[in-house]
Amino acid sequence: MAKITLAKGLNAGIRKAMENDPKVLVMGEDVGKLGGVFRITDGLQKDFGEDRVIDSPLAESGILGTAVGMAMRGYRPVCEIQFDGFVYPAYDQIVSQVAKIHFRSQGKVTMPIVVRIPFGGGIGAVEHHSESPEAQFAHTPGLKVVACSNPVDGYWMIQQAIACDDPVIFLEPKRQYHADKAELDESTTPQPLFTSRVVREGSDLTLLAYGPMVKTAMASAEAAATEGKSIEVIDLRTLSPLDLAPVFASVRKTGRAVVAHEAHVNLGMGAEVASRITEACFYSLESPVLRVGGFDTPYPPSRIEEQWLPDLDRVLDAVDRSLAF
Amino acid sequence: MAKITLAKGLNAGIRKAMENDPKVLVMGEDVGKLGGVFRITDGLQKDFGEDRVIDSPLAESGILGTAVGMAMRGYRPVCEIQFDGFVYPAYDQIVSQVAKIHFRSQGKVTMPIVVRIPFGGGIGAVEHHSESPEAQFAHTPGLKVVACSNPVDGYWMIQQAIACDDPVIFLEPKRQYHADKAELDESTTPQPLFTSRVVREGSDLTLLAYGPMVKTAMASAEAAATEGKSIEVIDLRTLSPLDLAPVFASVRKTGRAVVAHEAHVNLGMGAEVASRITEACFYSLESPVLRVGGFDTPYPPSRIEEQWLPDLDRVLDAVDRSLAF
Amino acid sequence: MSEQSNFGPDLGEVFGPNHADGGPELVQLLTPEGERVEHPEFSFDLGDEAIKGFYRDMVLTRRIDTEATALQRHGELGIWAQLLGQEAAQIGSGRALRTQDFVFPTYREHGVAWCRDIDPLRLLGLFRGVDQGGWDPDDGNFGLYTIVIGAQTLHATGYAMGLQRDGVVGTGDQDRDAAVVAYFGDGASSQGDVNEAFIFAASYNAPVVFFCQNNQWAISEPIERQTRIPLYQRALGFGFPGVRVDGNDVLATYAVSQAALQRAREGQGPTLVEAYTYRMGAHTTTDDPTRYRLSEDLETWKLKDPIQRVKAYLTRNGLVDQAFFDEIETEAERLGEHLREGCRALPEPRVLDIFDYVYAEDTPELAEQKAGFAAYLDSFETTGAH
Amino acid sequence: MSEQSNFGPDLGEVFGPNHADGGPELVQLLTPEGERVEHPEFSFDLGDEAIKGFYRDMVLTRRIDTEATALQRHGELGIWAQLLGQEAAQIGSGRALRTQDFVFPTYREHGVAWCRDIDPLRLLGLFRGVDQGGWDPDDGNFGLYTIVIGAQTLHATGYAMGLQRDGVVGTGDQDRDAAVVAYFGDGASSQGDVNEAFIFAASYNAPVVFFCQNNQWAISEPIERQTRIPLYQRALGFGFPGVRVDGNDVLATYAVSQAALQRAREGQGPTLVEAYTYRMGAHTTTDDPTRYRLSEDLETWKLKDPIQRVKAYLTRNGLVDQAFFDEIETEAERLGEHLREGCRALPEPRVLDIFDYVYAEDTPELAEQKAGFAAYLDSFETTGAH
Ligand SMILES: Cc1ncc(C[n+]2csc(CCOP(=O)(O)OP(=O)(O)O)c2C)c(N)n1
Ligand SMILES: Cc1ncc(C[n+]2csc(CCOP(=O)(O)OP(=O)(O)O)c2C)c(N)n1
Ligand SMILES: [Mg+2]
Ligand SMILES: [Mg+2]
Repeated sequence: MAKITLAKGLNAGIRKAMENDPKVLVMGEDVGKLGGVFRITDGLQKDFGEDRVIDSPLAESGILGTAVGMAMRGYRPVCEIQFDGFVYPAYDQIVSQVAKIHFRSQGKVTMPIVVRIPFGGGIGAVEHHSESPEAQFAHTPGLKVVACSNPVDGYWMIQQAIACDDPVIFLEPKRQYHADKAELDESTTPQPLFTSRVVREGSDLTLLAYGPMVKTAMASAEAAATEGKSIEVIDLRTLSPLDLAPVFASVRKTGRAVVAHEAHVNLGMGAEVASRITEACFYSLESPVLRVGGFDTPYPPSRIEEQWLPDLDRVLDAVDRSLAF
Repeated sequence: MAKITLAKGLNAGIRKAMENDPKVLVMGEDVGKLGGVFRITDGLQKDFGEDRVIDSPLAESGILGTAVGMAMRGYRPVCEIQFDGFVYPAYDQIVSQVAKIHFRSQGKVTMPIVVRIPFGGGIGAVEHHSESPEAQFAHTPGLKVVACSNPVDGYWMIQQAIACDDPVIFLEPKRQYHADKAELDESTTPQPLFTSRVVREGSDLTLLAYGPMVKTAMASAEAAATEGKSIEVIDLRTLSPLDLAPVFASVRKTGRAVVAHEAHVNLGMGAEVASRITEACFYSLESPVLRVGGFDTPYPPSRIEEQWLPDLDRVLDAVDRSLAF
Repeated sequence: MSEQSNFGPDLGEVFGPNHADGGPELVQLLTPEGERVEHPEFSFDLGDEAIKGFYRDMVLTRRIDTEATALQRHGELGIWAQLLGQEAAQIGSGRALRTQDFVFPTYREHGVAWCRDIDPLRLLGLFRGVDQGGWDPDDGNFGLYTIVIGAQTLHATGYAMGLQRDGVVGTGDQDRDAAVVAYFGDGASSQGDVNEAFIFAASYNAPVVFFCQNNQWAISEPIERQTRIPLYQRALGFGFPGVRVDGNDVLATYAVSQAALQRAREGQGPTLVEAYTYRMGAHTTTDDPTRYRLSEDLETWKLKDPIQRVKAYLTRNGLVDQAFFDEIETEAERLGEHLREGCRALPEPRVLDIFDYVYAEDTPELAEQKAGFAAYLDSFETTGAH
Repeated sequence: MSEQSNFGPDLGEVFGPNHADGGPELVQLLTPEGERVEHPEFSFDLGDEAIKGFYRDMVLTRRIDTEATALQRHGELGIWAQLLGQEAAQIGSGRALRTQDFVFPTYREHGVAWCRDIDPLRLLGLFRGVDQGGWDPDDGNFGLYTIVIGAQTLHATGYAMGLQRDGVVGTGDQDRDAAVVAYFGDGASSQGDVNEAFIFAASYNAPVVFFCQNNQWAISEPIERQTRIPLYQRALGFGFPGVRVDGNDVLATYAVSQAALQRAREGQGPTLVEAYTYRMGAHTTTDDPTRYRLSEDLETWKLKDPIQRVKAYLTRNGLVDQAFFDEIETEAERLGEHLREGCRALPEPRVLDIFDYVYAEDTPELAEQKAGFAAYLDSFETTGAH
């Protein structure tokens, strides 16, 4: 069993998918010789050739638009968007074409496209390099949206996303790429892609997170434990569809919930999750579901990003407010 | 006092703004001689010339991108997007430029741009002509988002939006354009733009709507009244910022709320409104805030759009479920 | 204040006061009077039987169009995008296709659909509002109508890149080598997507023909708003050939399309074909062109009618007799009937079905939403609630 | 499996094995050896004093670049986008500007900023992460750095349309007539936005110069991925002139920019200028070019260094003495010091301030959010909570 980073897990997962299915292609800016600016596609062009690992002209709409045509021809394109903030030039192709062609054709045409997006902040970058665009995609029927939070999930989830016959927006917490390592046991059976997971059990409050915030959530739960508060942490993993049965079960047990994400709170995933929890667990709730997230300002200059991003203290503050409600 | 349609109200409002301020420009596809496919800019090019009412090449990113430059030069462009579904090619310019330039420049540069979008369904149109994209814009800090619901509001709100120094996404319920007429009394002082309004008082439940759904909400309240249910209806009018103080006051009184919109329920405005109501009025709520909206499918073929769209019955169903909770 | 802009070139000057002739660059093989002419680069290499077939195709295509327009007037269709005047551009290019070629249409390619053996009834579904494209793109290699202007040009380029990867380009096997055609309009040429499609196609030398029907109008905007030079020259900026063909001349359109497709199939890359034509009808049945264009223009273009010139050629040269025309007329009548009856009989969509079309792999969430809605609908039937 | 694509032209062939000379189209007025040459269309109409000034500009610009690079290495900047090798392209075009002209830069136009009298310290803010552009665009008519590739070309076009409406184009008044320059890279030329900017500019005949620094690379992708013909020819497809200038030749870049700007100011519309140059450094300080390009190329280009050739010209012709160079060196030292000291002293942003930058007209919602956050921050100071 090897210890791998998230970057390596994703790289190995894409490689596996390409080995298993000659129809899998990788497309994007600088994904070839350079292996992507984060090296997620490192070595793939060398081994699979320029026709399967395609450096594209600098045009995101072009990447997604040509991916649609390749998908219609039977290919399974895995498109890399270099940074979250650069997905917007491709937004039209994603929401009006990729998301709708299966529906438009009454199921005759499938769109097995994966859009890989390194997302979130905390890497000291300039503007447009730290966005969290997930809510906009989750609001779009026809797309599926997932976010991985650790190396092992990265390895399995990217393979499952590529195998999925629907378009998947695949969010990768970029600041975790080269951070923590984890043991990968390839002999285990991975959890299905569109499911959430309880990553820490607890009884006082349910803390929900995904992507980069899972680590923060775990640290918060640990810190709270030292104060005698027992927090259950759930990694949502799938944002569309949501898998909330485990969440409802948890909230019925704890009576309280906090949702955390880096995205702006206003109209963020937390709004949907909170609404559904409230609808499903109204009589179990002892306090309103609280949300912690990025403020409703554009992402700030990097010297203050750590203050802007929800951190352990802000999560704990919400936890305390919920418990004290 | 004249009786006007929404289309006429908007037309007159834009005309007024152009008369009052020579920096106001109109831009878009077919806004000139044709007066727009909905005739909202009818007659303006004839009276203000081709330099102030600009037929643009067929490129929405180009329209918004050039509007940014004109705004930097001191103009106040009013951009028409022909139909809701065609705003997406301009999405990048809107969310990464229009929304962020004031922030990027630490307030040195203002972006007084209005993006007029005929939105919503119910006109028997083909794909992409019946979308409700508001949540995506409301999720974007730096933008303001409003929706008018009647001719008189249309007249005043468009002028207020043009006068606003921030970018405003201005949503017009296209199926109301040529529907009901209303008296316009120009001598009245208009309500401020970024405020909601109680449009019918009631005591049993608070019903929230905006744009095309206000009419449905009013009809629902009337129907409910015949069954002895007293429903307070609030026209949200502003979606970002939200003006929820009147909503909270209402819910504290009624104890129940339903939010209705045509947009998909998942991650729609209803999610945010429900979450905030629950946070603010937790102990007043006798049932969870319920949401009625478009299903989480792409907009369907028009022969079934009336079944897909939330109508009086679906709203009343939610009202009943809330009251019976 | 003046209606004329103070800036920019006088666009009339750029194109000349009447540019209905398409200029000297125009490839023409059959004059409006029905006379065949030679062109140094392009020639029509099929016989008169083929021309008769084209004539039939064009007449029947026009019948589809007029029937659909009538159906819209009778409230059977919500809207219809007319092709009147563009029959030659569509039949000429459509008949140049081989079975293995693939087509990405806009919303107006009814004539190309005809060449791909799509039952015209299927085209009506979108405009009637019963579906959003009622055929399988893999039957007839004809993609669904695309409404977002220009989007399909990138799909076409991607599909062409797929053909390259499948090894069906430049093998020399005529039954195997394939190409893609992307149809788009003059207005569409301004969209970023179309220009990106040019860039990708050039960069990868993809086997795609960009077939632009320059019908002079994008709703109310004249071609001069989109370009100040002849549109076919756009290709020069991207490094592949562009050619302007008389889009009302079915022989020339066939010849030029055939050459461009052959280049693509052989692995020589993309070509831009500008079919110079005119939108004789309204943009759609909801449009009112009298608001923005002069009726004289229409009169000029009527003299260039794509069907009349073939008829003139056929009769003048004694290639057909009255029976030929009668037969086609009978066929057109049958087609009209087929459309009128078939349209009303098109199955209504069922609202519960649409939940099944969102994803290839169902989600529990949507299944629940569907079940909830089904129960809600049932409640009316059982209780007549509300 | 092979790394070479099976499709598409051999791009090496298209451009020749070594296209570092830019081809016959290249406008050059000063050779790499420092000899002045004539060009039939463009000439340098300033004297040697101006050339000395350019030399100084270029040396100081390079110093800004090397200082900033060093500051990044020392952890004072998060990242830096180097302009090494592009000094002549930037100074030549920057010095051709008049006060009233307006500039829309990318993120690499440090030399142009220099010409617009922007304190180079202000450029560091973005890269240090203390702001997102620390100058007022209306001081110096120099827009903020734009990171989304190509977006600013549309802004430039819109601004130019504003100039038309303000009546400051083509009046004949040299101090009044204004133009706009949009800077962008070779990679950017593939973005839809850039092509739409060409279309709008052509359609309205807007006074904008599209100034493309073709530095041969878009991060790891060579120019051949973006175009298969010389990039300046892109303009031909849109109906306005394109010209390729030796971007390492400050005299030629000045002359061509000046001519293009003058055309724009006079109301003759847009021009595309392709400054043919080379990115001698990495894409940014976080990039590692050894992964994707050969060091030989770099060596070839070093022989064409934009500063060396002016130095050669000045010394060979005895136009300057050692004092001239010494003085500039002293100035450069002072500039370096200014940057080193100033950078560390740049005021840190305050997180509560950003709430005030979101809107011109504050919202109660955001005011509440700010107040809540302020109270939260206060709670640490007062209670040291958590
Ligand atoms: C992105 C987008 N913007 C706007 C529209 C609305 N619209 C539909 S057709 C049309 C004009 C298209 O003109 P052209 O490309 O010349 O094609 P034609 O209709 O003449 O065949 C417009 C603006 C659209 N469908 N998509
Ligand atoms: C829309 C968008 N996509 C991707 C990026 C990431 N990116 C930053 S610079 C760059 C390459 C730009 O190349 P070029 O236009 O040639 O300019 P240069 O950096 O060489 O000056 C890329 C892909 C971006 N900034 N914006
Ligand atoms: Mg047209
Ligand atoms: Mg470059």
